[in-house]
Amino acid sequence: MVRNFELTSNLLKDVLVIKTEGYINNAGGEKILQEFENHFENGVTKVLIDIENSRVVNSIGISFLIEIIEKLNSKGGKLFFQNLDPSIEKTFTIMGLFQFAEKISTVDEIK
Amino acid sequence: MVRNFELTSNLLKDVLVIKTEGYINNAGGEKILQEFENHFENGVTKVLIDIENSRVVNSIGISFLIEIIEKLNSKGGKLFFQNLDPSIEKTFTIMGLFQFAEKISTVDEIK
Amino acid sequence: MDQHIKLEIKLPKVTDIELVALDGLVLMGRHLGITDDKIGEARILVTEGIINALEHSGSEIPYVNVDFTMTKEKLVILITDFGKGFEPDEIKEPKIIDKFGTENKRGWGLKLMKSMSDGFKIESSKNGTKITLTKILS
Amino acid sequence: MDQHIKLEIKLPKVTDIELVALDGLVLMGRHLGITDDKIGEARILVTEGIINALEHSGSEIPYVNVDFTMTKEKLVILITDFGKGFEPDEIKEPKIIDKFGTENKRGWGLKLMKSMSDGFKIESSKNGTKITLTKILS
Ligand SMILES: Nc1ncnc2c1ncn2[C@@H]1O[C@H](COP(=O)(O)OP(=O)(O)O)[C@@H](O)[C@H]1O
Ligand SMILES: Nc1ncnc2c1ncn2[C@@H]1O[C@H](COP(=O)(O)OP(=O)(O)O)[C@@H](O)[C@H]1O
Repeated sequence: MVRNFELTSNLLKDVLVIKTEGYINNAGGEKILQEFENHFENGVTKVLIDIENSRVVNSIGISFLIEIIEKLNSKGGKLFFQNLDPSIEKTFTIMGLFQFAEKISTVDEIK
Repeated sequence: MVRNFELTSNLLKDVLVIKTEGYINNAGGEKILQEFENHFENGVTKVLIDIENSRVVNSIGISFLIEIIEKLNSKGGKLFFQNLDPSIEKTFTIMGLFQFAEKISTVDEIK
Repeated sequence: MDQHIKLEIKLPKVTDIELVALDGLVLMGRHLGITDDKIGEARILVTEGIINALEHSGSEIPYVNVDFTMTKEKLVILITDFGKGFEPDEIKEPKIIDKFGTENKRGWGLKLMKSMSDGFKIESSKNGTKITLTKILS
Repeated sequence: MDQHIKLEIKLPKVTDIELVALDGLVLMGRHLGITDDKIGEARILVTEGIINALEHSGSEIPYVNVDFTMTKEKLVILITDFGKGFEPDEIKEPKIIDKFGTENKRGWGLKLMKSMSDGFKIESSKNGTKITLTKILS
């Protein structure tokens, strides 16, 4: 069945971990950006997005992640992704996200 | 996204609790019946099906539950349901399942 | 003027393909702000109508057409197959007690559609079957 | 003979309605035993094609037609809208660096469809746009 977009977030040391669930469309992308901004204002510069439970994305939703990358770049921060499914990884590659963001397997890889 | 049918089961004292996930169609109904029969052979006569995570059912899938009711009746046992959504409850009512089975809120209601 | 949305689907005979129509129903319902309960009941109607049609759609045209027309007030569902048809009056009303002791526990689709809809019409011939289901949503 | 299945959908302009087509794609792929990776990439194509078409479908005909033809070897996706059309050659190739410092980070749909498909054709006029996407599945 169709499910609404949801996210949970928590701070693991200095890393903001955002776990998404459901379709990352326009509204979903906006919610991720909003959550990011709430913490970015407080100085967070390392962000991990775990999209294991988002099996559907669109390019409008992902365009909000470019805004996150831009803001993190301006402060020497970085965006990380976890649990990318292969077609979403390919999408990010085509869009050039990995020129600035990084795919990791566990949060411990973030220094 | 489309998810496959799955179930988990465990024995709480003398009650077999089956928790389903996904579409209860022909194949799903058959799996529930199979799981029931494995325990029925060992003497279980109280069964609770929790269908909170099955938001889609069809009448072919439900017809397997009638077979479970019939077998339980023959041994003085009973079938219980938990977490019925309103339209599924209405479906069961129309099919007459509640003439033999019972809707409960918690497993503790089963004596 | 009343907003009026349509979804038209030609479904192939593929396991669980009725889920496609159910998603459409849920999304249209959400768009018009219909309650979950009404959409839940409509989902039962659609599921039963489609699985019947797919089971009986002929091997020559293994497709089923499903058309939805939805307003805030009313949903009309049209399900058409190209199977051999049937005589609805010859189908006996199912009772759970009659199912005990028999091999086949099925036979509930028509009863569910009749009971849960606000309008149910069957047109059937040897060239196929068309059912029209109406559900009041307001 | 090669099994050949079709799914045809006329989608209304409703939030997230593309999910209906995605479910159909997944179920057809499962039926024919196509790998998750191939279907995953096809899902991206379908999503991008439909959201473009819905965004630009005119207000007079706020519908988009989506047709799938699938065999074990190949998927052909046809997406048709009735909007004002566009000139594909005038669309600049997006680059992530160019997006920094600008308000609008969008503009990725055509590039994704071009890069992830095995065939991509656009026919567009002032009466609408039809895109044909091909994906090799074997
Ligand atoms: N679309 C249809 N085409 C041909 N026969 C049908 C159709 N729908 C229903 N029937 C007939 O009516 C009978 C009862 O249908 P239904 O109440 O849905 O139960 P079930 O499909 O489980 O038998 C079916 O067994 C079939 O003989
Ligand atoms: N079906 C369509 N009808 C009209 N214009 C379109 C259509 N598809 C794409 N376009 C035009 O091409 C541009 C680029 O599309 P796309 O690469 O998908 O990115 P985006 O939709 O995010 O702008 C759109 O902004 C629009 O001007």
